[in-house]
Amino acid sequence: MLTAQWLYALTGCVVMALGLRAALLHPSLLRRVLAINIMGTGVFMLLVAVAYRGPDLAPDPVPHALVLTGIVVAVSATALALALARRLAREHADD
Amino acid sequence: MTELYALAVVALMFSLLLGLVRVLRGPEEGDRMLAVQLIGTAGVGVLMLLSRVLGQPALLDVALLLALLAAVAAVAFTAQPREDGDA
Amino acid sequence: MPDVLSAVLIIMGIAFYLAGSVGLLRLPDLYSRLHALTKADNLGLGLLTAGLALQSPDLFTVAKLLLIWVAILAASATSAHLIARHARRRETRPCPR
Amino acid sequence: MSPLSLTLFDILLLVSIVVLAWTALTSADERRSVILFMAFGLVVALAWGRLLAPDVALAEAAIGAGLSGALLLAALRELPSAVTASGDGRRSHALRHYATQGTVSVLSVALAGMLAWILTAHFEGPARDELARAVTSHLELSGVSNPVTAVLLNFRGYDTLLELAVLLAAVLGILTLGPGRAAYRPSGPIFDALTRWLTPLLLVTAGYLLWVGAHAPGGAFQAGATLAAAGIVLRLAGSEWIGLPRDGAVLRLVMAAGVGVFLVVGVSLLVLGRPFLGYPPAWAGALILLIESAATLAIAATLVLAFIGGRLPTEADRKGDAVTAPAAGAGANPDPSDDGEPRPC
Repeated sequence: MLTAQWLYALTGCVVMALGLRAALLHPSLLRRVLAINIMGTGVFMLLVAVAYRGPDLAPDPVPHALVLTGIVVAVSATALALALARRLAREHADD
Repeated sequence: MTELYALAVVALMFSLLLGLVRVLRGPEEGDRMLAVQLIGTAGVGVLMLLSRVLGQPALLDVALLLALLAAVAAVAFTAQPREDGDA
Repeated sequence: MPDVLSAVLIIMGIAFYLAGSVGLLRLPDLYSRLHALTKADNLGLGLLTAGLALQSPDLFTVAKLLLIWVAILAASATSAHLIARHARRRETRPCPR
Repeated sequence: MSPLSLTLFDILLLVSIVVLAWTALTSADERRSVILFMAFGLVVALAWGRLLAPDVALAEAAIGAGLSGALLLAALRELPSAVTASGDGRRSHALRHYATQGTVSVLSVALAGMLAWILTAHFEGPARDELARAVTSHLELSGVSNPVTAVLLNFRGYDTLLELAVLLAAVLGILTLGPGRAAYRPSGPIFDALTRWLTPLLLVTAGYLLWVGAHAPGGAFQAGATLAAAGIVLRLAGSEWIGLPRDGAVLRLVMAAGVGVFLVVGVSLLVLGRPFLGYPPAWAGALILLIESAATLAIAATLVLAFIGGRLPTEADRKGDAVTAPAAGAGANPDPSDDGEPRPC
């Protein structure tokens, strides 16, 4: 077992839990979007840590491909969520 | 030489961590942004050294991208949207 | 010989980085921090770049390293200007002394 | 490389990641949270580099350092009143509030613990690398020599096609929600000067990443994100159209180009009697480059429109504006810093 792999995977778990907790508890929409992003980063870190196979071996490319597209999809989802929040704010302002 | 690079990476990471203290302490928003700038510059240095330590030339491209986009955070932070009166 | 030279350059670069970070922590107000940081930092990265460039396998890598340094110089000058202007608009006064 | 100093580096890096995540989520001020989140993105990019994932690090550098922060800061400006998920009736009993908080915290910790336990079992068991070995042994047939690009565009082409469709769906959702944000005020001569050489450099870098993706870290997603970053730099400098096609039909065509070209290639192969997206090895490299070029443009357009947060102003909107807008340049770059007495430190 590699120390680095373990350290990063464990941190991924911690960051995911922090993000999940905040996403469920925070009332503010913007903070929730931010929390979901942080949670996603935790999951990405877990995947990249699983892909790591030490300094001398090439890492597993499949999780890397997953995370790579995941990052781009996450930022578009974030933008969609923020656009929805903005629309919500506009609707509230009209009342 | 590799040993020196490794020590340098640790020292740079430490420098980044010092910058982090300023991000957390503020007190002004400008102070925090300034510290984010430091984290970016230190991060570029870390990537340049890691590229050598780990034998990954591609990390130099990552450093280049971070360097090119280093100003974006500060600009986004200070940019003002046009108001209705603006052309 | 190039090994010794680049080792010296890298160590000096790291020293400047650390000086910049300490300055960021110790100096009294935003404006003096700006000053300390941008100078120490850019010099630090510059020396680091020079040290690594001496060890580079090919010219393309050297060019990339130089480009990184120039980009950071420009970015940090711009950011420092914008942050200072922002702080002035928000009416943060420099510390006397 | 001594493992000790590398472990020390790992610990410093991971401490800063956890501290930044925690403070970004708990700080009292939302704007401060966003600044902390930007720092978080920077540090996470270093972690990807450290774990030998330069492909991921490139995407994170373009998106974490450029897009997300700028996007969240722009959104923050429009959501000042802390828009909440469930309206105003939130101030319920303190007791119930603490009970909810306690339960959610305990469940989150339990989930993290369970994951860590599963991972420990996974790491202690024999190495499971069938997939990685399958990729390595078939790499020659994929048409590219970067394994990540091979997985994305060849071995798991279906997934990437669907991911591009998800991007398209997200941007269509954003476009239906109304007009985008107003453009920015010109930010002054210094950033203009920077923009003038930064934008072409970013374009060249995007092209380089697209090209190099065949045999080294890079590819459509990284190139698209870099291209989008160039658009955001232009937008922040005060440009409104940032080089997007003004013709709505052309813009829609660019947005759909990634999915479109992917589908056309796939269906053409079906017609030629091969499996869907089963490239003939001799043609694989060229077909992948074709799909990636289209995908780069589509991803860049999607991300830029996502940053703008809605459709671009139409001619009708502009006519409406023209009535209220005074002479051009009247409000350009005012500098209110000259008046007003600064506050002491």
